Parts: sequence; structure tokens; C-alpha cells
Amino acid sequence: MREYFSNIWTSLATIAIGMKVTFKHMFVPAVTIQYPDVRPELPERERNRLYVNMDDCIGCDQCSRACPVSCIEIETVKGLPTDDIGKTSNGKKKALWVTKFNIDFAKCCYCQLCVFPCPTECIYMTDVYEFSEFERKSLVYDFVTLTPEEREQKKLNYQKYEAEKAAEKAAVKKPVTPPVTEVKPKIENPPSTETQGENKVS
Amino acid sequence: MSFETNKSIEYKPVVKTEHMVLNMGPQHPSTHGVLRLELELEGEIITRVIPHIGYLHRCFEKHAEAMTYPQVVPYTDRMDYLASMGNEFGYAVAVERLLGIQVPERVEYIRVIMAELQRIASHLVALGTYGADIGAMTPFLFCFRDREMILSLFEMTCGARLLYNYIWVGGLSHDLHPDFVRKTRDFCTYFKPKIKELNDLLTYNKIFIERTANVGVLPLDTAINFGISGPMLRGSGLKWDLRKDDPYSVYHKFDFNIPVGEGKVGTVGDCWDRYWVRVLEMEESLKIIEQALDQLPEGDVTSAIPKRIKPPIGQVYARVENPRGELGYFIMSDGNVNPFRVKVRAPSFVNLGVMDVLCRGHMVADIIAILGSVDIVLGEVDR
Amino acid sequence: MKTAEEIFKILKDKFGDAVIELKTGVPVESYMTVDPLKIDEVCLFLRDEPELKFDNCMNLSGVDDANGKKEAQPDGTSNIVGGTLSVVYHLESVYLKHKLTLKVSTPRDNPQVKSVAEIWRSADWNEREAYDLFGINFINHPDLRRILMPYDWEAGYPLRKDYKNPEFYQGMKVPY
Amino acid sequence: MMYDFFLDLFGNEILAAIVTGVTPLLFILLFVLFAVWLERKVSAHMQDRLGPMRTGWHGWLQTIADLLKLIQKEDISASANDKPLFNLAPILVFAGSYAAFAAIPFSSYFIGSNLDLGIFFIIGISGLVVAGILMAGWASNNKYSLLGAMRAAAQIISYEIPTILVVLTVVMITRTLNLHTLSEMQTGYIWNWMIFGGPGTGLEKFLLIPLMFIGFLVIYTSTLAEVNRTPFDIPEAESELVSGYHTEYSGMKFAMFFLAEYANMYAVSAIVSALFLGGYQSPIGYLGNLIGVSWLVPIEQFFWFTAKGAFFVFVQMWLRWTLPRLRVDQLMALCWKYLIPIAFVNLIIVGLITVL
Repeated sequence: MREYFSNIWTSLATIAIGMKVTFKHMFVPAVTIQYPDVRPELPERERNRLYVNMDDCIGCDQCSRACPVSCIEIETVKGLPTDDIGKTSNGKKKALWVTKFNIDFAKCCYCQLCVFPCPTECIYMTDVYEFSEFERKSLVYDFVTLTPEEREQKKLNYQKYEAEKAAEKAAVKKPVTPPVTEVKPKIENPPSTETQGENKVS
Repeated sequence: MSFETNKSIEYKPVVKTEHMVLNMGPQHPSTHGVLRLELELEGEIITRVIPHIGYLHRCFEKHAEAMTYPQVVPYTDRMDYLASMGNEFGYAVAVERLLGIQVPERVEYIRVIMAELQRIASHLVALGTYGADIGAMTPFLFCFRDREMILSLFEMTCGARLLYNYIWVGGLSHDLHPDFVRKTRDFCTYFKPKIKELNDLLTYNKIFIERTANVGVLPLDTAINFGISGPMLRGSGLKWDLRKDDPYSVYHKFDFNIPVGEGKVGTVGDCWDRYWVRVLEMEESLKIIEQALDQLPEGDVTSAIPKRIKPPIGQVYARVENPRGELGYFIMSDGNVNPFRVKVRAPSFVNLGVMDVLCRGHMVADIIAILGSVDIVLGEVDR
Repeated sequence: MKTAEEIFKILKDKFGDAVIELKTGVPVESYMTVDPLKIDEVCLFLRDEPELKFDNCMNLSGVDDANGKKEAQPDGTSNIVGGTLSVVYHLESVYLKHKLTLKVSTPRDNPQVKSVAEIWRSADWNEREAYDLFGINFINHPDLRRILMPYDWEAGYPLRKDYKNPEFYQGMKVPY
Repeated sequence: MMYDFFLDLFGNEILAAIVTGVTPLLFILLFVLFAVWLERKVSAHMQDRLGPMRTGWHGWLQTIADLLKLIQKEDISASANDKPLFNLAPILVFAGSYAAFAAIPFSSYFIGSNLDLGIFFIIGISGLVVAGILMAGWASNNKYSLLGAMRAAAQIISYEIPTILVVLTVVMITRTLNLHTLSEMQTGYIWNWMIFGGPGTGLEKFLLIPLMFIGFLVIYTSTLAEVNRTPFDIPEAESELVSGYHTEYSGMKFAMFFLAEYANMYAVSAIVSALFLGGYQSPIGYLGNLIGVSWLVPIEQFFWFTAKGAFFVFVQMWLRWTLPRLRVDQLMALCWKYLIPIAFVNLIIVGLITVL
């Protein structure tokens, strides 16, 4: 019998205590924010969409190898000895044309593993977090600054250069010569006028 | 309102009737993800529970075999996504033991702070969703409000709110943010009264006690035989915490208690005890965080990160106390840059195995209470 | 509290050849190899012997040792023939606080291990998982079904090193 | 009453009857719009949130937007449904709660029908709701719905008993079942309300006050259970039974259940306030009487009645967002072991007091 009444009492008391707590919270300011109107302030280390500063990229492929989901695709073509690819911001001369630098943000897991190995700190995470798209393929971002024609041209140039070199080699090889001379013509070999013209345009 | 709850485990039907098979999940509001429970019912009384898992199976172990050791870290985040820091911690401990490297003191302290903050965050989700399962929505949102603050601390430190990739093998990805210590102290002082408020609102509520006390009683010997760990095992009354019983990192330097279930309102090892152990653990975690912040040494957090991780041929089983229990990594190395075999002993996976024993003889509504008190994360069960 | 050597001695006295050897000196963890068809007896002894009292099976993991012969297939992949699959048991005593690692190896072509699910119930799901992902057959297991993969998965055991992704599952193309 | 008023106005019996019938419907619709918005806001502010903020000032148009959405939604009906019952059930449920409004006295002039058996009629007609819910659960051909419907039927029928016992207690004092008369008896000031012992005087009144408080708590709890609100929302417990008996419903049929739930909430609040809190009577006297404008009085009465109803609806929401829910056997135990004995003892004591 005693338990019976104590049960009634504890029920009513604990319900009243709970109601007091919720009632108090009616007058506590809300913690939610009205998102598109009010934007949260993001900390400086925020990890959102990646950005690649192609001026600094040397095409070393380290970010692509570090990526656990293989969302970075890089293709490079060796620059011709005469090409001026430019310098990175810390003064290193670049040696490769980057003809493909795609990041598929549909795959990206925002783990930041690609950022750390980069020798020139050209890939980093920005605080842009609104980039939804209607199609999955528009989430593949192309960071290369060259136009598609230029990319093809660079590839062709290098192929042609390789072919020329091979032909040269073959030509040199016929009269058996020591390997030192094999390299020599490469330097002396004048680049075709075509390439020079192309470089000026770019 | 004290009502005789069904204490017996075996239900003896009086009238022979046909059993009803009820599928609960994989899409159900309270299965905490994509768990499917096949219930065999006698009216509303449960005679058998068959859990079906695997709906979230993402082949973590197969993936890990194709990754280098540092690349596995983001994948470990995705197992127990409510306690990512703990997962990374366990993985880092395992690989470091395999490599035989010692990490700087500061790294260990930061790891402990992060793991304990994560424990609070994870328990907040556990307690909040438990309340929501029982029918009280308000504690759920209060808990999430406080959890957001912890997530903001993490975001400030490493830039991500949920999947951190922060604790690396041999070190950390970033040092602490200059404001971190101050803000964490603020959080500790803010959070203590909130625990009391949660207790007022939910823990001591008579209806809540009625729903959880004497429900799903897990006796200690059963618990050990089932390999139960974490708050569930402690709820059954065993003082067993890997932070004390198999110390790793710098936990031996801190002074904290291990709360155990005492059967305060019901039987030892019932749902309320498991819930209560989690509430007390949050307080203990706060203690650890405060001590760690006081003792935080200076140093470099990235100095011990190996350039190339290539462990010797061998195997290791390392375990840490995750919010859900003993998280163990069994890593076999064949001397390559990729692990040869990674097996995760996921606490939720093992804890879920006891569902059938816990549920028999209870009612459908109790399934929810029991499942909530087991506190599973399907990402970890299925890996 | 007992060291692995002491436990090995006790087991060797009791079971003789069923307990094969104790590997020490390997990096980080020493383990004991046991006969796969005697493992249940050994485990029962380990659990019930008062001075050992291994009452908790922390972990049970299947391993593909990949030590067989590789046979190249026409499509460029390779199958592994022969060799062994292993099961590694991590045992622990909650009261005596000592740990032990057991390992059994079983031929890959017909992998058979005695089940310990009746001794430690925690091994139940772990054995199902090892069966599911490696195809190790646990004799006397109460309910040996697939657990993580779909029940009607027919393309083999995914965690074996020579597993190939199927092209179709139930008529659906697998790689999206 | 209202019918006579409209009859005088239009001079046509049919038209008057229709208008008399539609007026409570209008009231229900408006009230539901308000109550759904209030529920959202109350829950949001109790949980440190804001709730709907975009549609209109503080989201007050949100309910209308929801309604538009529900109207546009596809009316899904599974192939294994029992079609006629499936379609009939929401109508029946709504009809039950709508019919209850016929006898509710909103003010001394605004009563759909001034029945002599008012309170009896309301309790009887709410029985239709049970039939509708059972129908919905059965016709859905879904195990969750069936479990929900079974629970609902058991729950509502059980909780009618303490409700009726408490109503009987009040009726024993007032000696009338007519809600209009009952409200008129509680006229004057706040101490004439039934919860303060009614219009009587002397020792009897003071003896009645604690008993009336107990009766009030009992009837409030049991009406809460009758309208399936937390902590007694077991029939639709969303964490166990998905949505209980209306799991399979969509579109307008679901909206009917929704409407009926909120209409019921108001109906039971109205009954409680009519029985215990003076119905439409003002606690502080009338402005109309003070300044001698007699037509103002019914409007004031209407205001007070709505306010009292809305307050109880608010308390229902407050409870809902505070408390967890009971289990089905505990719910039954609460009814049969606690509420019914208390209500019964209360009835006997009040009976003795009134006789002596």
C-alpha cells in the first residue's frame, strides 16, 4: 500500500520536475541558426572543397598516390627542353606539362591526405562547402589551365619529339658508337619551328 | 506506477497459438540504421529474435588490404562514425605497436583528450537516441545540442566534424588550435550542469525508469561468455575498463573511476544500469579531460610520424576502450606497405550478438529499449 | 597470471600432439599453433581449467595465408591453389588477466575447423563471419550461415586473396 | 440556441441546419491550423530550436503549406488492402471527433445542439473513433497497423472507464448531463468552478475541493490516453510501430487522421474545461455586463472557452515533449490499478458528501 502511494507520488513529482525543465527551456534562446541567411563562421582549418593552384603544380603525382579513394587523376607530359613551363612560387623550375588534373568530388572523402605530401603546397582545402550539382559528372573538376587543344598539342609535341629522338637514336645506332654520343644529339637537336610557334601562342 | 515487469527469460505459452513473424527493419525508425530484426511473436511477447546484419557492409577489411597504412586511417573513421577519434586511436596504437615506435608525450595527451571528448559525444548520441526510442524527443535534441559543441572543437582542431583523419600513425595531423584549451575548459564547465538537467528530465523520470528498469537483464557470466564489453559489461556489474585493466597511451596518469551498474532502481545489468553507466562515464571523461588539459606538455606532434610505414613481418592485436566497448585491431603484416590482414573486433558487432538472449520473454516495446541500451552503430557492426 | 610458455607447457602435457608449437620471438605477438580438429577440446580445457580460466574470446579472425601456388588464369588474374587458411583466436581471462593467442591452420581446399561457438558464445558470430568471408567450415557450429554478405551470394569468399568480383549478382550488374 | 438563431436569420430550416453544422467544422479547421503550428513552435522552443520560420511570420503558414502538400500527394493504397474499409476508416475517425463538437457549449449561444444528455452523447459518439481506428488497422493489412489498432482499441476502451467515473462524480453534484446547464451552474467567479467545489456553499464545498482536484487529474490523464497523446501514444508509437494504425495511409486520408487527432485534442480539453473549469464562464466577470452591451457577453464567453481549451491543448503538448511513453502493459496497469480505483473511491466519497 505504501509502495502504491509512493509510486503515485514519485510519478507526479518526476513529471513535474521534467515539465519544469522543459518550461524553462521555452525561454532559452534557440541554438539553431537560419542557415542560408545566417552562415556559421568556419574555422581556418576547415576541410571542404579542394583547390589546386596550377601555377605551382609540378605534376609530381604525390597527391594522387596519397589519395585513399583515387579521386585525383593526373596525367603529365614531359616538357621539351626548350619549353618554358614556368616556375613555382618557391622558385623551382617546372619540367612537366600537366595535361590532366581531375578531381572527382563525388568520390573525394575530404580526408586531407593529399594536402600533406605536396612539395609546393599547391593543393589545399578551401572553405567552400556548397557545390552540389544535378549531375554526377559535373562534380569532376578540371584544374588544368591549358585549353584542350593545347593539351593535345603538348602530347603530340612530345610524341613527335620522342619519335624524332628514336629516329635519331636509330640513325646514330647504325654506326656503332659509344653511348655518350647517344645523348649528345639530343641537346644539339634543334626543335622544330612549329613547336616554337606554339609556345609563343601559349 | 510500478508494474510487474516480465522478469522471466523463458515465456511459457498457456494457449497454443500461431506465432507471428514481424520484420523490424532494415528501414524502421528505431533500429539505429539498417539492422533487420526478425521477431517471432506470441501476441506482443517475443519468443525469438534473429538479427540480420550486413546491409551496410562496405568491405573495410578488404579495402585495408589494398591501402597503405596511412590511407587506412580515413577508412577507420567510417566504421563507428559516432566515435571516429576512438577508431583512429585504436588503429594508431596497433600500428605503432607493430612498428615499435614511441610517440611524443604531447601527442598521447592530445589523443586522450580527443578520445574522451569523443566518448562524451558518442554517449550523448547514445543517451539522446535512447530517450527518443523510449518516446522522449526533447532529451535527444538537448544531447545533440551539446554534441555539436564537441564537434565544433574537433572542427577547430582538424577541420572536420565527423570523419577526422586526425590521429595518424606516429602522431597527429595538426597541432591543437591556440584556442582549443580555453574552449575545451569552457565546454567542461558548461557541460556539467547539463548532465544534471538530463538526469532531471529523463534519467529519474518515473516513466523512463518503468520502461528500462528490470528490462533486458544481462547477467554477468552471460555477458562475459558473449564477449560483451564496454558500458554493457560494466552495466552488468564488472569493473572492467581497458583504460585501467590493460592501459594504453597515457591513461595510467589520470585519476578516474570506473562506474558500474548497481541495480539502483532495478536489477543489476538491466537497461537502466547500462544507461546510467553511460551517464556516469561522461562525468569521468570530463575529469580526464580536465586533468589532461592541466598536464598538457609542449612538443611537436608530427615529429614521430614515419616517412614510410613498412612494419616487419608479424602480427599484433591491440585494443582500446571505445565508447561502445573493446575495439580491437588484429593486424598482420607481411613486410609490405599494405597490411596483409586487418580484422576489426567491433564492439557493436559482438554486443549485438546477445540480442536474442536479452529480448526473449519481453514485449515488442522492450525490443526498442533493449536495442537502444545495447547502443549499436551499424557502420561498425557491418564494417 | 601465466605466461605463454607456462600455458604451452600445461597444454602440451595435457594434449600432446594436438598442440603443435609455440612461436615466440616473432614481432610483437607470440602465438601457439593447434590442431584445427582438436581446437574445441583445447579451448574447453582453457576455459574450464581453474588456473587458466580463459573466459573471454576477445577476437576470432580468419586469415588467408596465401602461401599456396599461384595459378595464372587466362583473364590475367590468378588463383591460389593449395596452401592454408588460418583462424586466429585471441583469448583473455577477465579475472586472471592473462592473454593467449592461438592459431590453427587448415588446408585451403577443404578448410575444416572445430567450432568453439559452444564454448564462447562470442565466437558464434565471429565464426559465421570467418565462414562468410573465407569459407572456413566450422564443424559443430549451431547456425553456420553467411552473415555480412547476402545469403544468396554465390561468387565465393570475398576476403580470400584470389577473390574476383562477380560481374552479376541476381541479374544485376555489380560494379554500378 | 445556434440553430434557432440561424433559423431566425435565414428563415429556412435546411439552410439553418447546414450552417449550424458547418460552423464547428470551420472552428475545427482553424483550430487545427493553429494547433499544428503551436505544436511545432512549442516543441521547438522547448528543445532550444526555432521551428518553422520561413513560411510567413514565424512560420505560421507552415500548416497551410503542409495541407497543400498533403492534398497534392498521391493516394497510395496497397494491393492487399481491404479497400472499402480502408477508405471508410479515416472518415469514420473524423466523423467521431466531429460529431462530438455538436454538444460542446462554446458559449451560452454557440452550441450546436443543446442536448439534455450532452456529456453522455459526447462519450458515446467518441466510440466511433475506436471503430475507425480498428478498421484502419485491419484494412491496412499490415502487422504494425494491426498491432497499433489493437493497442488503440484496448487503450481507448479501458480509459473510458475512469473518464466516465469522474464524469459521474461531477454529475452527482450537479445532477445534470446537459453541458449548457452544467456551465451555467458554474457562473460567477472562479470559485464557483467545479474544481473549487462548484456553486455550493459551506462545509460541503470545502470538502469537495481536494476530491475535485483528484478527479480533475484523473480525467485529464485518461482523456490524454483517449486521444493517444504522449505518454500514452502507444498505438502510433513511432519508434516501435512506425506509425501504428495510420502507417499505410497517405495524402488526404492521412490528413483526416491528423485532423481528427487534433480535433479530439480540443474536444477532450473542452470537456475537461466544461466539467471542471466553468466551461465558457469567465473567471473575472464580463466586460459586456459591466458596460451594458449584452451581445458582447457570448463573444467573451467564446473567447474564454477557446482559451481554456487551447491552454489544455498546450499542456498536452508540454507533456508530450517532456515525457517518454509507457509500455502497453504498463498503460493498462495504470488504468486498471491506479486510475479506476482512485476514480471509484473518489466517486463514493463524493456520493457520501452529496447525500449527507
